[in-house]
Amino acid sequence: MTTSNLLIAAIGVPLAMLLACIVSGIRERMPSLLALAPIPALVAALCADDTPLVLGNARFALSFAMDKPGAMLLLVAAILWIAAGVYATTELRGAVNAGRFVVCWLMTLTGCIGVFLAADMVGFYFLLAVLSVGASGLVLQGGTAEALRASAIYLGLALIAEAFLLAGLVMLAMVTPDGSLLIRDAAAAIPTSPWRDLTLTLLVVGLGMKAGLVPLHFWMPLAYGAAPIPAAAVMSGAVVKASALALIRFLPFEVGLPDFGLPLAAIGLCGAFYGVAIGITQSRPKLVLAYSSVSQMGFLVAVIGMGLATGDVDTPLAASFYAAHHLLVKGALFLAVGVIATTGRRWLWPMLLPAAILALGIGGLPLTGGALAKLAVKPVLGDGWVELLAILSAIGTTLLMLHFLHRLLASASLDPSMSAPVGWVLSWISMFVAALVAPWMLYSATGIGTWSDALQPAILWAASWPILIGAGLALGLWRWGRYLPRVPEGDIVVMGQPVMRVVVRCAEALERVEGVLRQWPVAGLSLLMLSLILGGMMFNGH
Amino acid sequence: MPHSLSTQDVTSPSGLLLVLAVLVPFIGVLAGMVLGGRGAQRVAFVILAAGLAIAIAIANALVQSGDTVVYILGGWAPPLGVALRADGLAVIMLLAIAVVIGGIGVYARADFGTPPGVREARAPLMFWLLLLAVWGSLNLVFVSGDLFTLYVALELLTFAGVPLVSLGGQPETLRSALRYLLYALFGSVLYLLGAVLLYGAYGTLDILLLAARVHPEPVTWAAAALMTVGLLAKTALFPLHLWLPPAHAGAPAAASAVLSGLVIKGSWFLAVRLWLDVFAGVVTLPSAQMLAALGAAAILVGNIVALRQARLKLLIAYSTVAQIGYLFLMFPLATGLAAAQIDSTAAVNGGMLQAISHATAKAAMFMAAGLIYTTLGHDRIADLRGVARALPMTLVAFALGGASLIGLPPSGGFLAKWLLVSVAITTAQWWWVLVMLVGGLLTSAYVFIVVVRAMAPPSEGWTPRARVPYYQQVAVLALALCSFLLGMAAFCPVDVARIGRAVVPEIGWP
Amino acid sequence: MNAPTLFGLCAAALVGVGLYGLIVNPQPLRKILAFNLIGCGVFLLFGAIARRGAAVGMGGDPVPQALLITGIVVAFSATALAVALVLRLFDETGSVTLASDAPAKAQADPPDA
Amino acid sequence: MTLALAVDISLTLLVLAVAGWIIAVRDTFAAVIGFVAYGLLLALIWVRLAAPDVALTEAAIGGGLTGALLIGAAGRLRKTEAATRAEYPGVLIRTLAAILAVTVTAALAVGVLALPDPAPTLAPAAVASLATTGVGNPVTAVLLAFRSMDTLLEAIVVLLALLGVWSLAPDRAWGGYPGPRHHADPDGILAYLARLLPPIGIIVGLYIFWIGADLPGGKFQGATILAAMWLLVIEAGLADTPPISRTWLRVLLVTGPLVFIAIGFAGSITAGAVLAYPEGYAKPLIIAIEIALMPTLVLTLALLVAGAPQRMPPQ
Repeated sequence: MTTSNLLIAAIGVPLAMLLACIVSGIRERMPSLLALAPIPALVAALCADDTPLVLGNARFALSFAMDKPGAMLLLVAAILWIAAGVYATTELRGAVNAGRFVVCWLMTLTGCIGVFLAADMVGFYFLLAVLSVGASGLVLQGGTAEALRASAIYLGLALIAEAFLLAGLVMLAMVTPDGSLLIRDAAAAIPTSPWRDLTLTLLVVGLGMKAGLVPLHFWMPLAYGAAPIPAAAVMSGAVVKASALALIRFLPFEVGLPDFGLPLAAIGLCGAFYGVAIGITQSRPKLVLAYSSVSQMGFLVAVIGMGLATGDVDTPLAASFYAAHHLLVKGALFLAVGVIATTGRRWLWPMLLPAAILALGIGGLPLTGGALAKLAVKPVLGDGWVELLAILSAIGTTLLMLHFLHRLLASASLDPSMSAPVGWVLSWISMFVAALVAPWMLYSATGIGTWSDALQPAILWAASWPILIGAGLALGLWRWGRYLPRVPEGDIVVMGQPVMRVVVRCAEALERVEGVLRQWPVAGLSLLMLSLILGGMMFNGH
Repeated sequence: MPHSLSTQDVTSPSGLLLVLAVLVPFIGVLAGMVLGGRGAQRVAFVILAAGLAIAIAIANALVQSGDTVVYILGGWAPPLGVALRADGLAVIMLLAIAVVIGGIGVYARADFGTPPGVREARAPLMFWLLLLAVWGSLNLVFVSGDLFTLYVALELLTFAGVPLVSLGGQPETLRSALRYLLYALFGSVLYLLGAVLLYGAYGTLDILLLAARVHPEPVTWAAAALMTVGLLAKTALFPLHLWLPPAHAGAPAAASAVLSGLVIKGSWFLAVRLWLDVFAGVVTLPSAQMLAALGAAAILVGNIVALRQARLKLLIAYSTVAQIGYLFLMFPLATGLAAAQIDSTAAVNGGMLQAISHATAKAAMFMAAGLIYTTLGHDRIADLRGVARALPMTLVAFALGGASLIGLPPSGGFLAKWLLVSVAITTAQWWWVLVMLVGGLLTSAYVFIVVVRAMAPPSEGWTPRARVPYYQQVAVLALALCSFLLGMAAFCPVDVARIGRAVVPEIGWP
Repeated sequence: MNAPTLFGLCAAALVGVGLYGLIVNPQPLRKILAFNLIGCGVFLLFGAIARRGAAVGMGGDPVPQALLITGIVVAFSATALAVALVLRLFDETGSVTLASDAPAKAQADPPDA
Repeated sequence: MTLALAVDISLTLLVLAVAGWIIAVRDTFAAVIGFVAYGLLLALIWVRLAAPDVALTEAAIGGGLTGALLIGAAGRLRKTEAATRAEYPGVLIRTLAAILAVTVTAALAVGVLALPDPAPTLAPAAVASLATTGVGNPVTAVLLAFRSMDTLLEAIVVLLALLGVWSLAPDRAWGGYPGPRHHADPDGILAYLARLLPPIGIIVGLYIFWIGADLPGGKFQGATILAAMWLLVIEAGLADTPPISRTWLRVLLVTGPLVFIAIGFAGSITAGAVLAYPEGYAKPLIIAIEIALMPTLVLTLALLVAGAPQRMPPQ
C-alpha cells in the first residue's frame, strides 16, 4: 500500500461512513462499527512515510502529509478513538438518538484525523471547522439543558477562534512564495512577513482559544462536563490536540521569537496553575479532569512558547510527545470515570488502581509515560525560572490528580455487586495499557531519548519528590478542603451573565432604531440623504 | 481609460442565445397565459429545462471563444440601437439563476399545483407566470448593454416581484407588497433620472460607449449618485430595507425564495455593472467605502435583529438584510485594487461568489422554512421541536445553507470570504475583515439556535400537521448542497480565482 | 435663457416637489401621485434634453422622444398596479395605511423563551 | 423677452403651481383632479418642446387614463382620508424632507445648467438611417426599428402589470369580471356621452394610429383613445368588462407581443438579425407589428384601468 492510499483510507473511511449515514438503514447499524472507523488511520500512522497526498490541480490543491508530530499524535489518537468507539458502541445499545450521536462522532473523527494530516491551510481550516461542528454536536448529545448551553458556548468560541484563524491564514497565504497554501511554506514565511506580529497574534489567539488557554478556557469544563463519557474522552484527548499540533506546525521554531514566545509561555503557565487552583474546588470527577486539561494544555502551550522564544528546533517533537501522552492518559481517565460510576465495591479496586497510576503519571510519577513526557520537554523549558515553575506545576498536578482520585472513589456505585458493561471495562483497561506502554515505545522510536537515560536514578528521584510534595498537599486538601470556596463549573463564565444582559439591552435598542428606520418617511429621507452624500463624496474626491 | 474597447462590438456567432435567454421565458409567460391552469405549469417546466440549456450553451460559447458574447439587436449598433452582451459576470449569474429557478420550480410543484377539479386557480397560475417573468427580467438585467433597456428590465422585475409578495392575499402581505412597490418605484425613478442625465451629457445610453465617454464632472456625479442609490433602494441595502423583511417573510415559501434569492440580485448586479464598467473612472474610494459602510451596518443590524426574531421566516428575511450587506463589501475592495493598479478580479469574484452562494443558500433556507411551516403548522422558532424527526433532510439542508451563510468551508460563502479578506488585507482595509468575521459569528448564532431547537424531540404522540412530498425535500437539499459545495469551484481546472477574467480576457474591470 | 433650459429647471423643481410629497404624505394614493409628479419631472428633463439635441432640421432628438413614450407607458403600468394594490388593501382591511409595519411584533415571543 | 419665452415661463409657473397644489391640497380627490390638469399642461409643454408624439401620449395616457384610474380610486378611498391624515409626519420630518428636496432640486438644476453645449444628439444618426426603415416618423423608427427591443419589452411590461393587477383578485372572483358593474342610467349624461363619443373616438384613434408611421401619433396614442372609449361605454353601463377567463381575451392579449416576437425572430433568418427587417419590407412589417399590437394594447390599457376581477365568473 502506498502512502497516498493509506492517507486516503485514513480520512476516507470515516468520511465514507459519515456519508453512508444518510441512509437511515445504515445509520442504525453504524453504532456497532464505530471502533472500526479509526483503524485505517492507525495503520497509516504506523506505515505511511512523508510523501504528500495532493488532491486537485496546479492552481489549487488540497494536500495531506504525515510529519513526525502528526504521525505520533495520529497513532495515539487512533488508539483512543478505537477504545472510545468500543465504549460508545456499548453505550449506544438501544439508545434513541444513536443515529445523531454516530453522525457527530464520525464527523468529529473525520475532522480530527484530517486536521492531523492536513498539510495546506485551506484543508486545515476546513477540517478544523468540521471538527468543531462535530464536537459541538457531540457535546449536545449530553441531552441536558447544560449540554445545550455548553454546546452553544463551545461552538461559539470555536467559531470565534476560526474567525481569528481565517484572518491569520489569509494573511499567511498572501506572503507565501508563489501563493503556496502549504502550512510548511507559511510557517517559513512568517518571520519575513510584513504583518508578522499581527499574523502571529491572530494565529495564537485563534488556536489558543481552541486549546483552552486561560482566560478563554471556560468552554472546556462546560463541554467535558456535559458531554457523554466517550465524547468527553475523545474531545479532551484527541480533539483538543488539534490546536496544539497546529501551533506546532504554524509557528516558526527556526528563529527565536522571544517577543511572542515568552508571553505565550507566561499565559500557558498561568493556565497551568489556574487549572489546578479551580480544579481542586470541583467535586464532579469529570470537571476535575476538565480543569486538569486546562492546566495540562496550559503547560503544553508554555512548552511551545519557550521553544518559540529560544528558537529550539526540537520543540515540535518534544511538545507533540507531551501532547501524545496527555492524549492517551486523559482519554483513558475519562473512560475510567464512566466505568467507576457503574462499578460497585467488589470490582472497584481493579478498576481504580490503573486510574491511580495514570493520574499520578500526569504529575510525572516515575516509570510512567508522564515522567517521560516531563523529561522530553525539560530541554525546551531550559533551566531558569521556568524549570522551577514546571516543578511547581508538577506538584500542583499531583495534588489535582489525587483530588480527582478521591472524587472518583466517591463516585463509585453504591451497589457493591454492580459492574460496568464488558465493553466499557475492555476499552478502559486497553486504554490503560496503551497509555502505559505507548509512551515508552514512542520515546525511543522517535529518537527523543533512550530508555536507559530515562531510567537513571537521578532522573527518577527528580520526578519523585514533586509527587511526594503533591501527596502531602493532597492530605491537607482532604483535611481543610471544605474551607475552599465553591467555584461554579466554567468559573468565569458566570461573569458572562451581566455582560449578556447588557448585550441584550443593546440589541433591543438596535432593534428599536431599526424599526424607526423602516418607517416610510424616515426611509425616504435616508434615500435622499444617501444620494446627496454619495454625490457630494464623488464631488469632493475630484 | 477604464474600458478596453479591443473587443469588437459585433454579433458573436452564438449571440442569438442571448436573445433566447431573454425572450424564451417571456414567450413562456405569454403561452402560459393562453393555456392557463395546468397548461401554464407544463409550459413553465418546459421553459425551465430550455432556459437551463440556453444558459449552459451561453457559458460554453463564452469559454470556447474566450470573449464576451455579443448580439446587436436588429443589426442597429449602439448608440442608435441596442446591444446584448454577456461577459463572465453576466454568464455566472445567468447560470446560477437558471439552477436556482430550476430548484424552486421543482419545489413549487407541490405548493402551486392547480387543485383537482378546478380548471384554473389564481395563485398557481400567477406563480408560474411570475416565476418565468422574474427569470426573463433577470436575464435581461444581466445581458442588456443599454441603460434604458435596463430600466425597463428593472421595472419588469419589480412588476413580477410585487405580485409574488401578495400571492397569499392576506392583508399584511398586501401592505408589504404596496410598500415594496412604492419604494421600488421611488428607486427606479431615481435610476431613470440618472440615466437621463447621462444621455444629456454624453448622448448615449450604451454601457460600453458610456464607459469610454464619461469623465468626472457634476452631471456624471449626480447621475452616478442617483442611479446607485436608486438601485440600493431596490436591493434593500440598509437603511433602505423598509420593505424587505415583511415582504419576504410574508410571501409563500417558494415566492420568498425567488424574492430573497434572486430578485434583489438584479438591482445589485446592475449596481456592480455601473460601478465597475461605467463609472470606474468617476467613483472614488471614499464613496465606495460609504457603500461598504452601509453594507457593514446591514451585516451588524440585520444579523442582530435576525437573532431577535420569533418567527423563522422573519429571521431568514433579516438574514437576507444582513447578507445584502456582504454584497456591498466588494465595492471599496475592487475600487481599492483598481486605485493601486492591481487586477481587481479577486474582489469581484468574491462579491459574485457571495451573491451566488447567497442565492442558492437563501432559496434553500426559505423553502426549508416553508416545509417546516407545512409540517408544524407554524414557524415559531421557540417551538420547532419535532422538525428533526419529521424532516431530517430539510433540517440538514437548512444547516448546510446556514453554514454557507456563516462562511464555513467548503461553502461558496467561505471562498467568497477568503477572497474578500485577502483583498481587504492587500488594500489595507482591515476593518471590513472585522465586519465579515463578526457577521459570520452572529449568523452562526441564529443558525445554531434554529438547528438546536429543531433537533429537540417532539412531544408524545405528536404527528406532523401535513406530510410534505419527498421531492420537495430533495430540491431543498440539492440547492443547499449547491451552495455548500460551491467553494469546490476552487478545484475547477480553469483558473477559478480569476474566472471573471479567464472567461473575459480583455473586457475587464479597471 | 432658452426653452429647454427653462423646462429643464422646471423639471428639477417638479422632481423636488414630488420627492417632498412622496416622503411626507401618508396616503398611498398621494404617494402614487407624487411618484407620477417625479416621473413627469424626469420625463420633462429628458424632453428638454431631446430638444437640446435638435439637429438636421428635426425639432428634437428622436431617440429620447421615443424612450419617453415607453417611459410614460411604463409609469402608467406602475400606477395601475399600485392603485389596484391600494384598492385591494382597502377592500380587505378598510384602511390604506402603510404604517403598521411592525412585522409579527404582536406575537413576538422572546427568542429564547 | 420674446412672446415665446413669456409663454414658456407662464407655462412653467403654472405647472409648478399645479404640482405644488397636488402635493399640498388636503383632499385626495382634489389632488387627482389637479393631476389631470397637470397632465394637460405638460402636454402643452411637450408641444413647446417640439415633441408632438410625446404630447399626444402624455395627454392620452399621462392625463387621460392615469386620471381616470386615479379618480375612480380616490372616489372609493374617500372614507380613509381622515385616518391617513392623522399619520401625517411631524414638523421635523417635513422640514428635513423639504430641505432635502430643495437640495436635490438645486443639484439637478446645477446638472441641467452644466449640460454640454452643443448637446450630443442622435438625431443625425436617426435621420441617416430613417430611409432604410421606410417610415417617415423618426420616433416610430426608433420605437419599431432602432430600439424595437424596448418597445417589445414595453408591451410585455404592460401585460405583466395586468397580470399583477389580476393577481390581486380575491380567489372566489378568479376568472370573473374586472371592476364593479356599472348600471346604466339611460338618461344620464354619461350614457349620452357613451353613445355620442365612441364613434368619433374610434375614428380619431384609428387615424392617430394609422398616421403614426409618418406623422406624430402611433399605436400607443391610438390605443389609448380606443381604450378610453371602451372604458366610457363600460362606465356608462352600456357594456361590461369581459371575464378574464375568456380564451378570446387571453389570445388577444398575447397576440401583439407574440406577433412582434415572431417577426423579430423571422428577422434573424431573413435579415440576419433578430428584430431586423429584410430590405424593402421594413415598413409593411412595422405596420404589421403595429396592427397586431393595437388590439392587445387597447385591451391591456383598458383592463389596467378596470382593475382586478371582483365579480364571480359566469357559470
